Amino acid sequence: MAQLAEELERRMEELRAEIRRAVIAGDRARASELRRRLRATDREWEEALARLAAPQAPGGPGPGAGPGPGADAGEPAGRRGGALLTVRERVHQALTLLGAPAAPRLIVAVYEAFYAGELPAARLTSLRRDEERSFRSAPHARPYYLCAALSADLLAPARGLLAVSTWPMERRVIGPLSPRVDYLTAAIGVAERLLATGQPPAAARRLLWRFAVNIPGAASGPAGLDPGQVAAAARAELAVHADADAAHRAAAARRALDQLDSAGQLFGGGGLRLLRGGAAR
Amino acid sequence: MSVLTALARAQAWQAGRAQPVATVRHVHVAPRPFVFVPLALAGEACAPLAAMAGDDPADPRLLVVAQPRNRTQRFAFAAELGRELLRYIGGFPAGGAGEEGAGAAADRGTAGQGAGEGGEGERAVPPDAPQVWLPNRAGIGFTRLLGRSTRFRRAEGEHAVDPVVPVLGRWLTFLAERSEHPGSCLMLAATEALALHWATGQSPAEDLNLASLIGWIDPPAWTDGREAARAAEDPLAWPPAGPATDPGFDNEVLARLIAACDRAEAGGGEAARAKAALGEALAGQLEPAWRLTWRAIGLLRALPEGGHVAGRWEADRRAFGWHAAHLRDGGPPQPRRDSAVAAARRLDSMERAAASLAVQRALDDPLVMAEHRLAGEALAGRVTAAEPDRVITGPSGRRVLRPLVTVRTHDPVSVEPGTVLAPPGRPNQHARVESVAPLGARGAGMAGASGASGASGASGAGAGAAGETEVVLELSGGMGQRLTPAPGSVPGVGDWVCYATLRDEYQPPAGFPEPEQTPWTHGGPPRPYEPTDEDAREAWS
Amino acid sequence: MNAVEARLDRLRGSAAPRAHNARTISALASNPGCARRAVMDAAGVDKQRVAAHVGHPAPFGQSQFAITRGNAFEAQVKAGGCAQLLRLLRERLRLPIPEVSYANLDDVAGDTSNKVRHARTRALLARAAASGQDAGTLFDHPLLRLRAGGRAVYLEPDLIAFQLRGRFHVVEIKSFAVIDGQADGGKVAAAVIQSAVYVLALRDLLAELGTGPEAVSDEVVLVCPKDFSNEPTAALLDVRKQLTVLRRQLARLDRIEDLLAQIPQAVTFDLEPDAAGVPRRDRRALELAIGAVPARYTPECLETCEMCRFCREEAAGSTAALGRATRDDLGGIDDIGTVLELARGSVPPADHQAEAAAAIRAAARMRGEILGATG
Amino acid sequence: MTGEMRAQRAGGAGGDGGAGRHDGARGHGGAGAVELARRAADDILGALAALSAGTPGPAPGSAGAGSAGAGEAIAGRGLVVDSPPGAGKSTLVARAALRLAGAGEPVMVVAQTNEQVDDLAVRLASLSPQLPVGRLSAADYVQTERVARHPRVTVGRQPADLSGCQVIVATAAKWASLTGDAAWPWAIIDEAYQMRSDMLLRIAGRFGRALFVGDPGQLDPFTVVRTERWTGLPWDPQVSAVAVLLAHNPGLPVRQLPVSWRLPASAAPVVSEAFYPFSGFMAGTGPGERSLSFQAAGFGAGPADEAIELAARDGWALYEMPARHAPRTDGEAVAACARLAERLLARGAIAVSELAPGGRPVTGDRIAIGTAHRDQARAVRQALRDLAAAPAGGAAGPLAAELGRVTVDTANRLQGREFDVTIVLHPLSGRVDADEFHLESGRLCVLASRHRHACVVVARAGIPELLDAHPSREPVHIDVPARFPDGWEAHHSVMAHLAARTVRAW
Repeated sequence: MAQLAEELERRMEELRAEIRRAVIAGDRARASELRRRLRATDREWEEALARLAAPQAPGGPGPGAGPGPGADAGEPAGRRGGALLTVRERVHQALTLLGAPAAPRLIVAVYEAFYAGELPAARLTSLRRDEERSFRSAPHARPYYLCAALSADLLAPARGLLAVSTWPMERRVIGPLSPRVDYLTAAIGVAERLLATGQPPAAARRLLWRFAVNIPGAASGPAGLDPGQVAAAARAELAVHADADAAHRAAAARRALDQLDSAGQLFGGGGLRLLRGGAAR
Repeated sequence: MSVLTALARAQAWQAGRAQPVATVRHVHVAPRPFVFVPLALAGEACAPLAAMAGDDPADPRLLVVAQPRNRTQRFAFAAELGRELLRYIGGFPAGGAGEEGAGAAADRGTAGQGAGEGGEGERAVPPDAPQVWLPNRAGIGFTRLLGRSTRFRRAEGEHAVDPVVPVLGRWLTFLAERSEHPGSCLMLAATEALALHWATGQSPAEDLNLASLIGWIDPPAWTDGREAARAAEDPLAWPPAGPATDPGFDNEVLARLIAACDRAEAGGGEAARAKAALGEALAGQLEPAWRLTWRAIGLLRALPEGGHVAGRWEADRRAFGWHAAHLRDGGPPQPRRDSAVAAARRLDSMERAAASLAVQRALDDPLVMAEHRLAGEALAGRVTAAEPDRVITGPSGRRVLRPLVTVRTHDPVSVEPGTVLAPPGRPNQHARVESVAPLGARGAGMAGASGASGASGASGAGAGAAGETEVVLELSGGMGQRLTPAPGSVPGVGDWVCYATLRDEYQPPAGFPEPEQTPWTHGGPPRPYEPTDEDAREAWS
Repeated sequence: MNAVEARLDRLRGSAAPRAHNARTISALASNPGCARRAVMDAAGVDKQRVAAHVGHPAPFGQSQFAITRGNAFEAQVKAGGCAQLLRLLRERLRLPIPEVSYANLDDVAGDTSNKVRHARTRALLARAAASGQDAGTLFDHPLLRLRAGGRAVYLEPDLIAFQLRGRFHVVEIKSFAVIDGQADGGKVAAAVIQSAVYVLALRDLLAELGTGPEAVSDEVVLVCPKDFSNEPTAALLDVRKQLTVLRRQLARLDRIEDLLAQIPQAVTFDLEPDAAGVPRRDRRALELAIGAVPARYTPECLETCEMCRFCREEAAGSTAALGRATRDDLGGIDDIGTVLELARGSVPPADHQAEAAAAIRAAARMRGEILGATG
Repeated sequence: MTGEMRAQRAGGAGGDGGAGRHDGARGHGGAGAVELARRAADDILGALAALSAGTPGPAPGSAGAGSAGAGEAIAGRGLVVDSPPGAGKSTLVARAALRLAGAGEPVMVVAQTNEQVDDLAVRLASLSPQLPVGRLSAADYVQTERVARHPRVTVGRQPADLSGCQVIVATAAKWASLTGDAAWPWAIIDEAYQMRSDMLLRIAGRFGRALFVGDPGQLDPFTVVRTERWTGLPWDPQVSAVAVLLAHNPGLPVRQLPVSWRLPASAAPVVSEAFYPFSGFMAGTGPGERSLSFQAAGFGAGPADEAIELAARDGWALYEMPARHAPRTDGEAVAACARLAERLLARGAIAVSELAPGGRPVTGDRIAIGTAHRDQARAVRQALRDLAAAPAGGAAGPLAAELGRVTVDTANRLQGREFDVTIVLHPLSGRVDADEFHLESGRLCVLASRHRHACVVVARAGIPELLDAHPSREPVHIDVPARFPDGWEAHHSVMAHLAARTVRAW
């Protein structure tokens, strides 16, 4: 049995070398064929090892396996999460703190900074699609959905942003100034949460610092980071953009409410159709 | 480059083997050098991935960073490397007043040998110094960056690191900086040291590949340099000698193994197995370069040492002593960039070293001197007439010994009457050119080419006077005090002699203002560099 | 389709054309004297596959670590409405505080086709150039178009910033580090020439809209990680020199028919793939076809051109293969064999070789004299 | 320095800013030029006087006030004057020195070579016979005749030897080697673009204020040490004195001399366009104000005669030989250079100009042959000697003597010199490929701007193609201003002008 495993290991080594040569030669077809064979060999090898180690149960997930098909977004959080929250609940918590549409990266950072739990970024990639599927099969069955932010001009889903369905439409559309406005809003959210926390975790302070450096007058040095000052500075800049942004968003929100059905309002209209339609009008 | 080296390349191509461009070794090769072969993670400024290091070819120390983006693991790597390097450096007593070994300043517990007395002002030159080899210049660049990213760290405070880390940084910085100094041999790149002595049948760009360079210089018995050099370009057979890894290795092997280490870490199990697999793969990438670097050292060691090499090594030993003392005395780390005065001083010192190196190499090595002969700045030939006892009345009215020597040479002579030449190896003698007379057909020499009769004399060497020149020289100095020359101080008829415009004269350092006197044209006096907390906790991500 | 295009299509054969991009256009300047490269690029030939089929693939490849790092850094700089970039532009270039407007041109309502993205880019930039008021500040991944060798090439800069002193600035985000104010000169040079391509394309686009070239700055903003951190830093780089080089090389590219006229009509680089996409072209025939277009090999090609290994093999035995300096020192004599014959004096030099021969003979004599004596 | 300041400077040096641009200054000639030049010179001298009279600078020697920030104070410490070829730079240096010395301010004058020092000392002494001029020299300096001739020039080893001199001239190296803390309120630094930053560092402590004069189009200083260690630093010791000065004092005024008195109307626009694209200058004389003619006809006129005749008519000629890769000392090209000089002398060229309205023979000492490399110059000198030994025309004696007086040298050593006719062995002639050295714009600029009447360029065919094929892969560095003009572009520009003025030698 051990011999077989060794044999398989040698075979995998050879396959990898062949793949490297195929890649150098620009032979994509051959490379992918070889990769397929490598994966198969890899599985055989895993099995051989498993048989070798038969007495004990295999520890940990097998190599190469990502979150399995069973890794549903509704699955409870891992051991270290403490509070048994689902992924969607954790995302909702983070978004609520931020108070504005945000990218998965920021959502993860906020959650891990404030809630001392884990939020694997990979889980967020399919979240919006799952939510949309759930909404379409049973509309409004849940108290909230994690939905898209919509681009103000075309009312199409804005790339890579998540929002909460219970937010007013104005908050969920993204005009040209909105990315900055939302950034400042998020900074305020983080700063205020820090102010409200007696002993803020170091990760949360680091998160605020990352905001602060990008806001004029928000910070003088990592040692002298003052959440109150950050919030004030963010508000000061926000005042510059707020009116124009609000006007833009309000107009777009009205259009969205007029033109889109309830699913469209949450997950975006067929943008191009709209674009063409608009051009035809 | 010159016609000479170019011709050697052409000959190497045809012979299928590198050709010598030096007859002696121009670099110092330590009896016990330290070899450092680093690998870095692609895409990062300075993320160590793995290294082989040590002073025993049979027993390299393998260092591996399982997750190269992890700061803690990086510093662990630096600490481990630091201990290895400081153990080595600690073996060299660094002079000074009954001091411990140089590395001892940092490496507690390494007791070096005492090194004589040495006063406060006059520091004794250390009897020996460490010598670190990397496979190539890019390796030295990585060393410099590794030094830069570690030397400002501190052993205490918020971002404390192992105390050995900043010391490592300062040594690496010292060595990498010194490697820019012309003629210094404290830190060498194997490719450059080899290329100084051999010309291959490929381009200098291809010579940057150590495996292929050694393929030309010392091909395996069953093949020739051309084949060996080509074979050396296959990254599967000969992984690149670092610090960059082969992208194919990264994509097909390394990524999977690092991921396995991560999972093992997270999952708690299998960690040892995953780390071992990663270490094995990286060792496979490093080992060929490790062996090649030692082979390069061996190839060079086999050459006889040039006459001035020891003198330059003494300057290196002195520099080593200074740096060791600076560390010992608690001096600050090297600043990020040179100040105006420091930069100008260093340039002056480098320019003087470069000029001296160029002359010394020519004086040590007839093949290097030949480059100067081809350029018309030196000439060599046979003495056809000599008047060793010639005495004339000098300008002051005194009778002086001024022998005349007539040299017949094939070299393209471009010195003009009145030029003063010097014979290599007789530092006190001067030879003033009295006359230059072409013999026979002109035009074979490059400098004299008028295009008129260049095609004559194709019959090759030997025949007659075609292209020969007769030069009459008047000698002075270096012949003793009397009006007859000391025996052997004037060449006789039939002797083979060489005279050159080069002279290895000591140039005193130029005077520069003190840094606090930096003038307004150069930004005024700089704030003296003081290491800050900011420096110490600089991100390394 | 005009005659030139038809000819180029024949040269390429059945494969889909590989479009020029900023990198290949920049590469025009890296060996502009090479007809082989000019023709193959103009025809959109996949040089790597051709080189591989004749047994000389170039050892190029990118590590996934480098790619990941590059993408992550760009994403980080642009995150939060380009929060980090805004800071740099404000600090280094005095971008006014109200200028934060951001448009993502990666797609248009999910449509990622070049045509739609370009149209959208054009519309937004036209509005910016025309009004100045409410005109937009940051254009993320705009899609520009440049005519190169008679074909339209789509180009995607990392970002274009407007309202920096009233002009458009090309912003290029690279993940190589700037350490204590210094970066790798080769990498900066590559970034600068690539940015110059974008400047040209942007000026073309604005010219179509009736806006003069001065609306686009000839300084570009290069954003890189600072020291060993992930923190970005910005530098302004003057691209005027690169613009003149590119303009000349693009003008030469437009005269590709002059090169085509010198190639036999039958020449094609078609790999003749079978139904499964496996190339079936006779290897020798393909070698002959490649050989029909003259190359100008120098060892520097090993860094930049997919055909390098083939050309090097072809150039074996020539002084060019030994490097520029060597060939220069040998008086421009092309063939190593000739050099050595001249060195031995076994053949009389041709008239034009007399001086080179004299120098080579002198060198050979000295080497013989010295190495003969010392062994 | 902030990025903003640096950005502005980079812009100012190029197309964006346009400060100091003399758009109207292209073209040539006549009273307008005289007036323009006079105004520029007066303006500069006036600015100096104002600086002198203004807030007293910090005491020389104490570098304390150097700490930046006080832009005004620093702006008051100096002035840079860019001078295109033959624009009266030496005259300006002399006038400025006398003006300052006349106002009671002792001046140290810094030149780069002993020859330049002698030139300046003699010029100063001639301009103002009542002013004692000091010349500091090293121990091994042998006094030249022209210096010895001037009773008002005193030679000394140390400033103490020259205590009566308000103006002291010496090489930068000599100034740098002085000990003690002698200091001067003013310095005038000549050929400042050819002086290296580290040399300025050595002498800058000796003066309070300074006038920097030089030609930005000529060759940059160089070093044998190849390192990027200081690249991008404002005090990089390898850059020119002016570069380091302006990097630290961006507010310092930079003026231009707008008129070349050397270059003829045929040459000024070409040189201005190719090498001074952003400042520009004009010729002091108009078309037709100078002429070159021959006393003897060219019997059986060969291409060499055709070339010199074309150059005499037009100011330029390209003597083009068949394309071929050749070693540096290309025998045919070398012979052609010598042959052209011989034909000029044999034909008895006469130069008519504002300096010699009645005409003056172009003797051997009025002709220069310029090359890129020393071995080329040696080869040309040998070819001239061969011709002198057996001149083609047979008329030995005087012609042989004149051939011996022709100056043959490299661009580096021709800097600052002036001739009636120059013959230039093109740096790219016969080359397989161009490289940094041969493309350097300063080299071509020096070679193409030494003449008062005509310039004949000798080259093998194929240079435009060589330039087209030249790869562009020089490294680019952050915080290093791009060098303008670009050599590649300048070469293209000059070749484009010569294309229509080509005489084929075959």
